[in-house]
Amino acid sequence: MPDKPKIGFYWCASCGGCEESVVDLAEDIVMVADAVDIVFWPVAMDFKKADVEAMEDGSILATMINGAIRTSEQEEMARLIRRKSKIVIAYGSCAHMGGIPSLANEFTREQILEYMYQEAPSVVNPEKTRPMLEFKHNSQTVTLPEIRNLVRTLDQVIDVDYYLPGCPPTPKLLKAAVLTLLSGEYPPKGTVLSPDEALCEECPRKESKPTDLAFKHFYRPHQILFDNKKCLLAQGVVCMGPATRAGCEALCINGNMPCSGCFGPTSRVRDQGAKILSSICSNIDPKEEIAIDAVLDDIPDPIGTFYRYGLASSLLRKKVMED
Amino acid sequence: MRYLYYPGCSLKSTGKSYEESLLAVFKALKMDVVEINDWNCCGATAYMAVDETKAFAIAARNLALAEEQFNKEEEIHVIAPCSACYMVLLKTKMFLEQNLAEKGRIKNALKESGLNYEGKVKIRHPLDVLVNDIGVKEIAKAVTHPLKGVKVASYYGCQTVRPYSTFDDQREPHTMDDITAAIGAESVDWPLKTRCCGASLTGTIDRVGLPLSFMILKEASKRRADVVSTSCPLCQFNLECYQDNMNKQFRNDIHIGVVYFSQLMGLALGIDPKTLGMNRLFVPPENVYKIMKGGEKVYV
Amino acid sequence: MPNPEKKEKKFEPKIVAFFCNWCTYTAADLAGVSRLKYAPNVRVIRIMCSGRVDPQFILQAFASGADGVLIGGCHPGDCHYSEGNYKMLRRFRLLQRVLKVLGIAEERCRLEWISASEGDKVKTVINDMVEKVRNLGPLSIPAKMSDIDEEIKELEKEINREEVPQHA
Amino acid sequence: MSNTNGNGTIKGITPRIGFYICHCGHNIAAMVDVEKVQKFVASLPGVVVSRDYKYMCSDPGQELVQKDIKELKLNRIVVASCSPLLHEHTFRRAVEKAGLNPFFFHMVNIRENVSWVTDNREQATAKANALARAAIQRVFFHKSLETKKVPINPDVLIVGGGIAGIHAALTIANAGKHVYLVEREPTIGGHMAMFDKTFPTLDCAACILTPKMSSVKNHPNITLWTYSEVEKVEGFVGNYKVNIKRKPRYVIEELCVGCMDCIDACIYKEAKYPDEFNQGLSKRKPIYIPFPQATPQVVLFDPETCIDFKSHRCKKTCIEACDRKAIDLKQVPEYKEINVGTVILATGFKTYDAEKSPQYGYKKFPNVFTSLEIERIVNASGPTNGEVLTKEGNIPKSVGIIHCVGSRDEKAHKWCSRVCCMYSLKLAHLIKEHTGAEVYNFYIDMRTPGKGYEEFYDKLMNEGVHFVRGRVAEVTDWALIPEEEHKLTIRVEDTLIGVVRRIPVDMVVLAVGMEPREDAQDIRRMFNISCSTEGFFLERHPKLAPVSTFTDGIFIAGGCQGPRDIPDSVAQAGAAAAEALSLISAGSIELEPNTASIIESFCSGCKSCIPLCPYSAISFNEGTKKAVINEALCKGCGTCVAACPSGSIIQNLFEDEQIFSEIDGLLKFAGIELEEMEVVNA
Repeated sequence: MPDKPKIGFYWCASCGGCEESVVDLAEDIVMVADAVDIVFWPVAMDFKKADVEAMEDGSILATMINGAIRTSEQEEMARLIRRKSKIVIAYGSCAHMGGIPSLANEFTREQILEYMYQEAPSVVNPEKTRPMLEFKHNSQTVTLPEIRNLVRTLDQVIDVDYYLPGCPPTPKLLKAAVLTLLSGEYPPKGTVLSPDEALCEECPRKESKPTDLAFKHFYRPHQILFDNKKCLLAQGVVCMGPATRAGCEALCINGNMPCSGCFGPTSRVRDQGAKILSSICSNIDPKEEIAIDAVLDDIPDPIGTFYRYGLASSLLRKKVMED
Repeated sequence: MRYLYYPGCSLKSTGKSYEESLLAVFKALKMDVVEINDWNCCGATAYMAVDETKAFAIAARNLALAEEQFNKEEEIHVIAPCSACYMVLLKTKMFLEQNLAEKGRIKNALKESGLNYEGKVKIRHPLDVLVNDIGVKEIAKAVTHPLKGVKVASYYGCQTVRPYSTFDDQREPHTMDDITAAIGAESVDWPLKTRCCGASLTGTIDRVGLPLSFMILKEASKRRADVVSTSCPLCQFNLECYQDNMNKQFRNDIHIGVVYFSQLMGLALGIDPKTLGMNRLFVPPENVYKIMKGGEKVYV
Repeated sequence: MPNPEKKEKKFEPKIVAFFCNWCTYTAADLAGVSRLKYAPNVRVIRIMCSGRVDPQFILQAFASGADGVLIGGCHPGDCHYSEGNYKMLRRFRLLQRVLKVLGIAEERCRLEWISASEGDKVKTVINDMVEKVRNLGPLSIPAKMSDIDEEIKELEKEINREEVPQHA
Repeated sequence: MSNTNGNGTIKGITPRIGFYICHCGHNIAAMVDVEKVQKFVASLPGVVVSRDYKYMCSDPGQELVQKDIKELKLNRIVVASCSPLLHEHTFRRAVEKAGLNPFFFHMVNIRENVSWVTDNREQATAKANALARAAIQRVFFHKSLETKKVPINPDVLIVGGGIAGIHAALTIANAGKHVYLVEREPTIGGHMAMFDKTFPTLDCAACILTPKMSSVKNHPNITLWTYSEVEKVEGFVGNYKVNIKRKPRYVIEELCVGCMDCIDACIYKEAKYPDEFNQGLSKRKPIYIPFPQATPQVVLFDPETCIDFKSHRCKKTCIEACDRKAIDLKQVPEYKEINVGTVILATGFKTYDAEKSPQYGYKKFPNVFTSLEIERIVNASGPTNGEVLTKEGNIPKSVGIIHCVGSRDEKAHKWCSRVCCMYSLKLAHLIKEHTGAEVYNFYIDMRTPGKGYEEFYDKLMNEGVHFVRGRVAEVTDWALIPEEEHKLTIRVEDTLIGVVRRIPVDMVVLAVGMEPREDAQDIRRMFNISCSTEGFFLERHPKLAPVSTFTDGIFIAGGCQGPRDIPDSVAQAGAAAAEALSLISAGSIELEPNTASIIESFCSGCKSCIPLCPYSAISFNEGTKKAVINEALCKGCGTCVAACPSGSIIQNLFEDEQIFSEIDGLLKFAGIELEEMEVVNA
């Protein structure tokens, strides 16, 4: 079937959820499989790097890469795929914004390695052995990819054409994206393939949101029992919905959990965390510094709350190391 | 609150009775006061005119010592009873706050001797501490022998309230009068509270210095003060020790006790006059004793 | 890459300031009219109200190379728009916590209330902040990020090198 | 950096920018190397022309811009000169005249923000470069905007019924516009009503003031509310809504004719409470009228001293005495709400509290008086019927007048109060006239600038009044010689003969200075204006807009703006009235188009912005489920813009993109500007 457009899937620093989401297409996957020729999908089928290298440059119509870029190998594969694909789609929050892996940018590589290989409670490593990048044995050389200093989004490493947001993207969005690709009518480069307005727009609890929030307390999900009809912000729960792109059809809210922001900001916002911070803080009730601080104490982990999926794509990208 | 005490040279010599009475009063008021270890000259005298930086460095050493001794305290309160010490230490602190470059030099100099100065020190005059920290109410409560009927002329002199001090009004100070009232005595309303006593001129050019002291004592007598109360070792010395010279020179008959305010406080708190160093006085405040003992004179 | 020669020079902090039109900007004008001399390191952006300061602006300034960010608004109760300064204060309190986690010292981001009459305060605040930031040293996020990003440029160069003969 | 002159493009925008840097004579050029900046900017992308000029705000400077707009087809203009608060409007108008939308203009402040505050030419130039670069980058994103006009309500509120308020009220009322004059005290007249004569003409103050006071009372266009205070102000130029509290007098104003029968009938036969109008030097009853010419002529009760208010057990003889049934002891405060277009604040001043300078012995020695007390004492209708007597009842043989009490004093106020020299001369004349005493004036400098003022000083010297140049050290009862016994001795260094003098006198007059009223800060907050460092209301520009404030439609006049005498207060009141009338006569005012708007298609309807608006300009459209901004109500603070979590609100003139590019431009070459400039100049 040489006429069918070629499609690829690849994963980098990810949990596998994005791969699952492809399978979540359910019966629609048959439609996709019929319409395209999947030429590369390491999770589902046995492909080798060499197979890809052997392909002609630009011969794949589109590859969807999920996961953040953490290692040299991921970077190398991303560059290879970029060369082979006409269109690269950053698939899911990690490729789009760094995702949960990019919370590691709160720490240095050394801090992480030290914890992983020495300090974690489950580790016994008195010799402080660390993985080696290169090991020579009997004139053979074995190499391991290098962990980079920083978790990066896909577009910080290669040119990205489109973004499918979400942790993971919903089957509906994936299907729409595939249909768009097949239609040949491509949106402008850089488009995030999801509605460009905030989640409140499609939130079933929109009606229950009061005008004046005047926060006096914030609660984390385990601290209170939610009313399952009422706006979560109105209940004092930090919901990222107002600062997060719509498109998921409020899946988490329907599951009675606050939005945690996986779809990222709208196109008009440079830093999702800063925006929700601005919005929520402006609506805090007290005026005195001490009282404000007391309310803010209810948000013990602001980075984890506001930048859960996007520290790598935030304006500061990582913890700054002072000289 | 804990306090550090910076005596300076006078309180160990001519002003010994100031130290004796003040420490006795502090003790009676259950105040926690410790002397600064290894303190040195405050830098009053001629230093300032010779080399400012060195003079400030010398003074700053005392502040650094205070910080070392009370290193756990957020704010360190140093009591400097001698007006000259008080003024110079206050001036040093302000100078260091305002001249960052000089502060750097002086900090480096202090570092040479293993000291550091952060700026946590507050320089306090005992009048300030007694009125603003302890409070006249507490003092009044502790009084056992109120000096009822004693008329006191409070004499502050110059450096207690000028030019850097802020705890009292510079032209119409009242803290010593507040204490006078608290110990049951009566304040004389007079306009010479901060007039110059002659300072070092009395010892050097006495034709300039003596009249200044004389006018103060004369007005105090004229306003029927039984005793002049002071807060400065030099004022006390000038006003008390030259009374014979004044009488000779101005053909007068001045004879009035000049004591430290802390000595009057001590008497009211029931402390024995000897503990208060009153045996060292040249002109014992006889009227005070008389009034206290209902006319009977006390021999010390 | 940091230029070793430049390190010799005295570090001059770069501070971006957001001054509200009604109080702090007017106070800065007053400082000018009064010919008060202060450190030249602060560059002012005029906004109508400190409530307009989007935390994104502050982060962008740091990301673009500012060593410090100063926000000047009207004193509490004095806001020309009644409460914009309180909104800014609340954002600022949380933003400081975010900055702290992300390694940016508290002294690098400062919120000050300066009324139209306090030309002198403009001078003292700026001088004080410049001194404090100078002591902290350069933040230079762009340089640091480009240093870190060198690690991905090498591979890119390598690939390009490999490719050149192919295309030739 | 690219050197693509005229071809700079950011995000697809290719503007044609003209940059102009002003020398401002030496004001800028002495500290900023304008030529360097000019050349530096010339090399920036998008810049078509870059020029420097001696005075950009002059006509030739503006014409330069206009010519370039036409000939070089410029569509963005950046001028680097003084503060935009000063000349932004000038340049916008110039740009508009050349046919370009005025909001394509941006101003860089390199005078107040750079040349005047920097002492290093190199650093100043580098800073100017950075600011200019930021502006160039910013104007890429400027847009064409329309200004909005709002109508001006022709009614005017005047706060304060002293001479300034009175004069402004009459001027506006005579022009046919309606005035609400609100005065806190029970009568209008202010400080001037307390004075005996006015300098230098020695007109009787009452003779010239009282006709104006009754004109106010009788003017059909003036609503006079005395004993009333402004409680709340909302709105903006053209449309202020003001709430006023009318305090109860316990006398129905409309019924009272001021016959004072009730006062005679008061059960207190003797007056026993200090009379405020006479500075407490005489007594009044609990029911009183402040002074004979008080306007309105209506009595009032002082509930603090009236027995009935305290014990409810008075025989209420006053009520019986009033045949017009004007007394109503159950009267409650009345609240009024009015709509006005403009406001004139003439809230006046306060005299310095002489007790704060204890060296002068006020309140300590009974024969030390303030000048205001002496004004009452020399007044024929004052507490002593014009007799100048010491507290012991004697005619003083010598009187000392101490100038600059509370003025020109680091420990009190640094400013000169401007009126004290002249009123001291006046009082010296009056005291001498009344008593024949030797009068001594102790002055630092005699300041008598004004028509006929110096001549008056000259006249006083010929009258034999003594003048001693020197700041008085103290007033003391410490007698050194018999002549000083039982007198007040003024100790002063006579700087003209270089001797410390001691001058014994019977009476001392302290020429107290003028300071802001205690509640000036509350008032300025209420009206949303600023105060200067001293605490007086801040004018928009000290020279060019002396009665305007930074809040449109609010004007200031008289002592609330700074120390001044009667002629100046009246002149200022006239100016403020003219400013208000000019707004009224224009009918409408153009507002800065810096309003915010919500892009409906982007708004998710999260409502985060709605409670943030201080003007309730944002509402939720239940039909579209989106928020909408009522542009007419928006004042352009931008708080909602900063807080919109999905970036769906934009503020004209302060769009995110504009500010981001300004931030970027400030830092882009940060640290390396100098090197770059050298390259440019090479």
